Amino acid sequence: MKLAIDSSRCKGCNLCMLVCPYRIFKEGKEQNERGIILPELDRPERCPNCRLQKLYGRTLCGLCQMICPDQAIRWDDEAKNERQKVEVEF
Amino acid sequence: MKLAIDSSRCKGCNLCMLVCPYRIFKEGKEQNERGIILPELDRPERCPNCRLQKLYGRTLCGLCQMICPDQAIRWDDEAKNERQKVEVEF
Amino acid sequence: MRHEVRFSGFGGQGIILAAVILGRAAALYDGKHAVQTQVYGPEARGGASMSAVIIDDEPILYPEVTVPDIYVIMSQEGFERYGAKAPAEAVMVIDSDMVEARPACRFVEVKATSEARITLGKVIVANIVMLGAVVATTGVVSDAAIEKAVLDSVPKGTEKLNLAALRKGMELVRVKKP
Amino acid sequence: MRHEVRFSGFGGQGIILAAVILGRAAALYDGKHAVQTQVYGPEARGGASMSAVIIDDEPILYPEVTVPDIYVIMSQEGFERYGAKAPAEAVMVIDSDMVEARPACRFVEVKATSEARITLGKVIVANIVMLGAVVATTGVVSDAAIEKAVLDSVPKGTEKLNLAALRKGMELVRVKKP
Amino acid sequence: MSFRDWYRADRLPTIYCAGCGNGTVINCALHAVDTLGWRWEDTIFVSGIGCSSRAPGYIRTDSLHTTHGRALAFATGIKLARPELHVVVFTGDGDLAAIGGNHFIHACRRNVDMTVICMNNWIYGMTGGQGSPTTPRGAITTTTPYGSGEGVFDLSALAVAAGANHVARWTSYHVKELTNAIDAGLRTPGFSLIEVLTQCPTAYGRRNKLREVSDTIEYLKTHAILLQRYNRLVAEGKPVPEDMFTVGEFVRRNRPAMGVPP
Amino acid sequence: MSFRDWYRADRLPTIYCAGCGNGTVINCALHAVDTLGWRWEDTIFVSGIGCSSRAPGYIRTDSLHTTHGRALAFATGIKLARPELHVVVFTGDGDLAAIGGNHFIHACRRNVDMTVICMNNWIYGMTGGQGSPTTPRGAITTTTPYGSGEGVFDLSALAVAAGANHVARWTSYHVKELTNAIDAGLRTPGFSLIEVLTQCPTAYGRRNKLREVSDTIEYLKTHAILLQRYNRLVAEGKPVPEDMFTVGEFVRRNRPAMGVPP
Amino acid sequence: MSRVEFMQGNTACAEGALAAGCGFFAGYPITPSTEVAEHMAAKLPKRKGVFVQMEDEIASIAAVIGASWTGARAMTATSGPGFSLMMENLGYAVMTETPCVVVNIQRGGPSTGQPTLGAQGDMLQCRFGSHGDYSIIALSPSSVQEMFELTAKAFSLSERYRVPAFLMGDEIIGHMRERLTIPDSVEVAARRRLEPGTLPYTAGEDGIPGFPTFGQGYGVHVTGLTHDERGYPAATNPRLHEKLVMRLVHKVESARKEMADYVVTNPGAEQVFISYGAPARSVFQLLHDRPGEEIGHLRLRVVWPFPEFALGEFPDAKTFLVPEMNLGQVAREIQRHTDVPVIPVPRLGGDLHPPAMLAKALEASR
Amino acid sequence: MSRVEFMQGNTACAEGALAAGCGFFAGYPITPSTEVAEHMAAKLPKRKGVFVQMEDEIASIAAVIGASWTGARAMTATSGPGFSLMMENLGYAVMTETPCVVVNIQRGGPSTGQPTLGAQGDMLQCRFGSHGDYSIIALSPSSVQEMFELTAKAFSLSERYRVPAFLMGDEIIGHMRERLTIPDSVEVAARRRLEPGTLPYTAGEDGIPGFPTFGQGYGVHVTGLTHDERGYPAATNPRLHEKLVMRLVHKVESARKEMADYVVTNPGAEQVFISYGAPARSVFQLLHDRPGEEIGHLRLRVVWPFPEFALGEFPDAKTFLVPEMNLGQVAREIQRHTDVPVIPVPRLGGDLHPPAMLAKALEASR
Ligand SMILES: Cc1ncc(C[n+]2csc(CCOP(=O)(O)OP(=O)(O)O)c2C)c(N)n1
Ligand SMILES: Cc1ncc(C[n+]2csc(CCOP(=O)(O)OP(=O)(O)O)c2C)c(N)n1
Ligand code: SF4
Ligand code: SF4
Ligand code: SF4
Ligand code: SF4
Ligand code: SF4
Ligand code: SF4
Ligand SMILES: [Mg+2]
Ligand SMILES: [Mg+2]
Repeated sequence: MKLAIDSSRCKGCNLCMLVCPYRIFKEGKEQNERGIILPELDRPERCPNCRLQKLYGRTLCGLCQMICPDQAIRWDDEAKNERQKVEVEF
Repeated sequence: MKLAIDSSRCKGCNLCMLVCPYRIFKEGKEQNERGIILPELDRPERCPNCRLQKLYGRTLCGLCQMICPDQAIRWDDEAKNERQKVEVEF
Repeated sequence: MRHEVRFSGFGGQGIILAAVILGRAAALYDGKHAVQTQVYGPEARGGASMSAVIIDDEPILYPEVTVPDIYVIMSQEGFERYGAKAPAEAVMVIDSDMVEARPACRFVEVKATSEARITLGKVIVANIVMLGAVVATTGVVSDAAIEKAVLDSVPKGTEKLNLAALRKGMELVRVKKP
Repeated sequence: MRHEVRFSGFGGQGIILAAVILGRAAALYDGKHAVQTQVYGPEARGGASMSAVIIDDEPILYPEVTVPDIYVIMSQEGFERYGAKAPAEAVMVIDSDMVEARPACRFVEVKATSEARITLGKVIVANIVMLGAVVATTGVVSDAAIEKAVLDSVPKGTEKLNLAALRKGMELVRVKKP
Repeated sequence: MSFRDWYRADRLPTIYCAGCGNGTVINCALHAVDTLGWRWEDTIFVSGIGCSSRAPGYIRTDSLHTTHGRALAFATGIKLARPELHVVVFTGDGDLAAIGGNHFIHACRRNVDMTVICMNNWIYGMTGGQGSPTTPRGAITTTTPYGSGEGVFDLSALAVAAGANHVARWTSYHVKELTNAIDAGLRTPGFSLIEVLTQCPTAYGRRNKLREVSDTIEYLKTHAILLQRYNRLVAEGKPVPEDMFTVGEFVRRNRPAMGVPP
Repeated sequence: MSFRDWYRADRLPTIYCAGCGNGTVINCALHAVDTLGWRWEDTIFVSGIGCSSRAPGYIRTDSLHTTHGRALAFATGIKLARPELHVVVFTGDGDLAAIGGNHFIHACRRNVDMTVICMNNWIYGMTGGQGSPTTPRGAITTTTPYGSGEGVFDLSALAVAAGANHVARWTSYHVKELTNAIDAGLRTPGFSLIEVLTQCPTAYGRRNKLREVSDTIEYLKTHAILLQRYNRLVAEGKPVPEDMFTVGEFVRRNRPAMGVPP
Repeated sequence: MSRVEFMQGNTACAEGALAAGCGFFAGYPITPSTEVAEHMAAKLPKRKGVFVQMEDEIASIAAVIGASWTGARAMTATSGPGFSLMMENLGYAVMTETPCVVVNIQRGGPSTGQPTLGAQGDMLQCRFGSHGDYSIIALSPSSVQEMFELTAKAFSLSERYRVPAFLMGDEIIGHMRERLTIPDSVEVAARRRLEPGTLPYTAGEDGIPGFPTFGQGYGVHVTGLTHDERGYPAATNPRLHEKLVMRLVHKVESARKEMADYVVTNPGAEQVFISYGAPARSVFQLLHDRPGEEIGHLRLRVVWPFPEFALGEFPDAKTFLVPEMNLGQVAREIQRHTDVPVIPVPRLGGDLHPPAMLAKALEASR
Repeated sequence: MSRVEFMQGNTACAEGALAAGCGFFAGYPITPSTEVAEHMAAKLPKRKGVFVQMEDEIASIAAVIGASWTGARAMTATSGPGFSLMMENLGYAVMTETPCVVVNIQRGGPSTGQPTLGAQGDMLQCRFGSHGDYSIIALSPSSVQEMFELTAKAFSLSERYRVPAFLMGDEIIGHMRERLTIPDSVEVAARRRLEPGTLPYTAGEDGIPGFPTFGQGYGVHVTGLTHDERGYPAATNPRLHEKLVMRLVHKVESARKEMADYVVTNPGAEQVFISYGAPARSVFQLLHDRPGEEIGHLRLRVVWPFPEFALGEFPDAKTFLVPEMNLGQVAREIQRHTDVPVIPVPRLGGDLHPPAMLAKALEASR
């Protein structure tokens, strides 16, 4: 699964940044056409939900998605053959 | 002082009867012109307020007056020379 | 023929029930038209209570009482407020236990309260005694109609008592009529 | 001569304050008539913000903007909603840091946001930079009037900064004008 | 001056039914006001609509008989506009807690300096006996012909939770305690509620096996349990009969209040 | 199905300001409803007027966006008329406790079977930042430019006093706990209030030194004290910092309720 | 078989509602309407209906609207002060097109006024008492029988047109007892259901959209904000608002003929009384007492939308006399539609116009 | 010396109130009126006045009435939904003859409608929105300057006639900024005090009793029930009720001339616009743009009581065109008073009538 921010919904509040235990969200730099600065993703494949959601059949952690007040965070199915580089940090 | 029931106000509820420690109020018998049966007074001079209000300069007991929901109970000044027969019960 | 019947007394005497029963008798059992009205208001609590019934063979258009021709009076205050000015042509049925005054018009005295208390054992049926009396006096509804109306208006279990009261009222008047 | 000035951008850029200051300058310090209006509504929160000022030598009768002749645009969305249809005769002052598009009419580009952030150290005065630019471009109010209006509209302690921003805006345009 | 001098003699007797507790409560309130030495010229009685709310009309002070449920909002205006006036509100369970519930909790929250005396007779008396928010479960009223099935407000508990500075409950039987509680309310800066359980023989008693006035008085006498005693029983783990109600002073505190005279 | 499927995708993004906590609360509510297995066809969301009250408009179920303060009265009609429907109300501190206070306490008293989620942001957000009954003392709002001087409602305490079966408080920061609390509310027959302290950066934060969204989140995180811990501290006579607020479950009981499906 | 009763107007009203299938009543007691609620409290539980006494009138009408969205035929009853409190939510019912019946047993106003006496002082309030422009339906009964019939009819109209219908009674008719015939069954129009696939606020030619009952999978959003055909808020689009409000008004006003319900007596008359509610009884009496004279009478059973074409039933009219228990509220409306002099015959205080008073007005107008 | 400001209409309204000596404001926020309250919240405490935000609009008007009885000049401000909620207590103010000013910055209705856009949909509501028969005063400003002036005038009229006075503004004027000149002082009529020895509800020839301010030893009882001259309830006496209501209505209606405040342009015209509030601005523009044509304009600053005699200022009128931001509410009233065709020019949706729209109506009416 792949973590994604829906740029048509995100309002740049950075609440996701505040809650992610893996610090996957970083303050963004670029303003989009609506004047909004989206957070950037730092190696989202570290997110346990990206890695293990399919395996466990349910959302893991999910804090960012739950707190995101604009329903802008989702996990997309990845293209079949896409490789995942997983670096687990301790 | 003389205990009196104002017949233009009394509605015959008998609450005075319920509270007087000296049982000075008795159930009445006669209906008045408004169809109301006033309680009767049984030796009202036994009421401490009748006897001692002037002496103490304030209302004594006064329960009947306070509970009377129709402001029908009052103490009148007695005619100067009127005699009082006081029988204190224990 | 339009009859306007005015009932009055004090709260608790069942003035309104009496009026409703009379109206019911006329409207449901005598095939007449009837309108019953009454005075509402906080004032009605302690003081005088009043209710009126209009009975007519034709439909009743204007439903307010104008000049009653029949009065049923159960208290002195009721008399003063609602009966004192009764016109000479009217007839008044008076509970003589409760009312001191007497009107200028024709009147019938009925000791309804004491009859109810003593003979019937329940003071609350004094109103039904009066009802019997007024029907017997005026024939404003039929005896059969008023009986039926009483029966289906009073609480279950009290039918007998009320019927007795009604008949007592009728009897008291008929006895008087020579 | 009636001028209709339309300001637009997104919430937080001070669009409305800029319009109020312009109206104030005209009405209080240039002896002209002015009406300022703005778009309200929950929609204004995230999205485009709009305010308009009408300035006239004569009393302003009809107070709604019909065809603006001056546009002040501070965001792309603002351009799309409120500036895209600007008529050919109009003039538009654009914050080129924020707006990609360009209109069909005459326009002046001002890097108001970056000037405010970098040169003046406070991005929030970008609106005042734009105000300076629009006054310099159109002369719709006098320089003296706009200065006074800025001074009595901004929070105490920020007068200098805002005046600097205003002048910066004027300067940026005047430099451009050959 | 006696409390009797606070009445408008020309309006007595009241419209109340024989044996209605409202008159007793007014006596107690006027007694408390009188002995405190308040001047009638500076005292304003306010009420909504209901039998209980007719009370101010029988009192010779300036008085405002307002709309149903709104007395506290009107009173707030009076008190904030002229804090030097004393403001006392008479209200009923319907007026205060049904339609007026919002003004009730907000006046408590603001802690507006006034004394509110609620004649809680568990019924809408004036309109002939419909259920109220304090009608006990199972009670028969004209709108609960099969017995009331709704929850019941504890008005005093609500006032405490909403922020009032002083809250007490007594009954129309406890005339001395009631008078003292009102006195405490009048003296406490901020909002004071004195809830008075009161008999309504006509609209409530009649339908609920309390036909005689004395039946309700007996009930009030025998079912009231002093708060302190109740708490002791609870603390000791002893049983408290289900149908008892607490009386006494529930709170007396000193939160910041509005409309307190300078 | 995921909670995201309960949204009306065609209405997103919401009108809410960036960083507004309302969206988070809706996520949690929909998550609870979804995991409980409720069907959207049987679930009705109701609200009054306010930013918070816009929530139902973003949810694909049948929904009733009513008048300011009246949501609970409308919801009562729905629930009593068709108890088999699930009824959830979104409301704000102003909607529920200012203009709507009376319906609030009466819905608690009746214990109508519904779940009420109140986004308490201490302010009227929708109208641009006026004081509300939960605005803290001293806070600056457009109607309290010199700092609020009124008392403050404890909404949860009020609900308990008024008779609700289930009352809990959390914050928009505590998403898991909040979701669980809503779940408990949905499961409890009778009235359930879940009070959620929520950031309003635009109308409240901006004026009260909580300019950044993260400031309020930080505040919510550091000032919440679990009820059990608070009670322990109090019992042990230990001091509790003045500006802490309790979170957790305040009551869960089984009083008779109205509108419970047969 | 029909039942015959000797019944109070208010009770007859409740019976009319029950006969019309009313399954939900929410109310708050107020004189002189309380008997309506009390009768519903006694009867509804026995028919698996719901009676609830709310905390006030605002909540009562709110609960009624909520219940209506579940498909219930829902009603409340009140009098002046309570009616005033309902104004905001009545506007909500109009905007959301919620069928509901509101009974107002009018008493003497303004304010607390005369709680126990009759009036017709709220006729313009029911038409204009909520903010904004809108139209509603109002019926006025002149007898106990009509309390029954017109209450049932109010349901029919409200369900059909999706607009609040008011039974504008008065204390006189509400409190009097007369003979009432209760038929076995009463026909009531049902609200039309929303066709699947149609947007919830897309209306056909008659301007009335189908009804998407809650709990049936429509997933409809209902709001008092200006909304588009999906029901979504769209409160800053001027032309959409205009279109919506025009439709709401038009669907009622364009059906004036369909809804019209009046009784014409002596169409050839030059002097014509126009009445509704209790004062009709005084007019009846006058006409009865003067059989020789040709006096016209237009009696409105539906007052709003006002059937202005009914004035045309009296082509020879030289004066319209309008006895009302108010200061001439419907007379104002009549004045808008005719050049014939309109003479209000107001009566305040709680008692009916005595027939003699009408006779005097008649003479004076000659 | 007078002050000149560039100010919003709503703020100007608050300034007008302050200039008129308003010392008490109770309100509840609602778009688009909130700025009135917010300005009062900032200003009143500095002048030892009282600002209080109440729990709702019902409480707001209640507190205003309470404060007024202590002698304060008291005001509230609201918009449609809040105005609807005030209806019951406004009737109470009428019945008890309590001076008070209510500002309604009208927005699009019905119901929640268009909270941020202008309308004039509450003009009949302010006249008829409470139960029972009564009369009130309503003023409508067409500029920021008039927001100031007419608010002050509303106090003057309300104090003098002891009846609620409504400032019926609209979002357009309320939210626009224009130049405002604030004079040093404003003259406001004071309520006449009750003469000692007179009964509190005994009125002189003008029908207005003296005012017995609370806390001054009058010992007055004030009730919304029908009351006698002592102020005591007397709710079952029909003729007393009649007399009371007639006096309440008469004291306002008989002063129509005294209160009238309108502006006449081109009295010789055959085509005459009648306007009030924001649409007057469109009429101004039209007249300005067509200097050659003689187009009449009657602009009402006081709308209620309606100055029907003002129609006579246009003796040659052949049509009255009435542009309103509603479906023709005041046009209804005009229709009652003239045989000249009255053409409503309604505009819904929140934006003003474009002058071209008026021009079209003008052509069409020729
Ligand atoms: C707005 C409004 N709704 C309803 C009423 C009718 N009404 C008058 S008094 C009353 C209830 C009073 O109950 P309570 O306050 O308990 O007073 P009580 O008569 O029992 O003393 C009601 C519902 C009214 N006057 N106004
Ligand atoms: C009767 C009425 N009064 C006032 C308003 C204006 N109004 C809309 S939302 C609101 C306050 C909302 O506050 P809250 O419930 O806390 O919601 P928030 O916006 O903070 O989420 C007010 C006063 C209204 N719509 N209706
Ligand atoms: S929480 Fe959501 S809206 Fe906020 S920045 Fe992150 S993705 Fe964007
Ligand atoms: S699911 Fe948890 S770990 Fe993964 S990105 Fe979101 S917050 Fe971080
Ligand atoms: S308490 Fe008063 S009213 Fe009752 S019987 Fe005694 S004297 Fe009469
Ligand atoms: S004052 Fe006391 S003792 Fe005397 S009569 Fe009254 S109750 Fe009895
Ligand atoms: S109805 Fe009840 S409360 Fe009202 S006066 Fe009678 S006894 Fe008292
Ligand atoms: S104003 Fe406050 S509550 Fe409303 S959307 Fe913005 S942040 Fe949220
Ligand atoms: Mg009560
Ligand atoms: Mg809020």
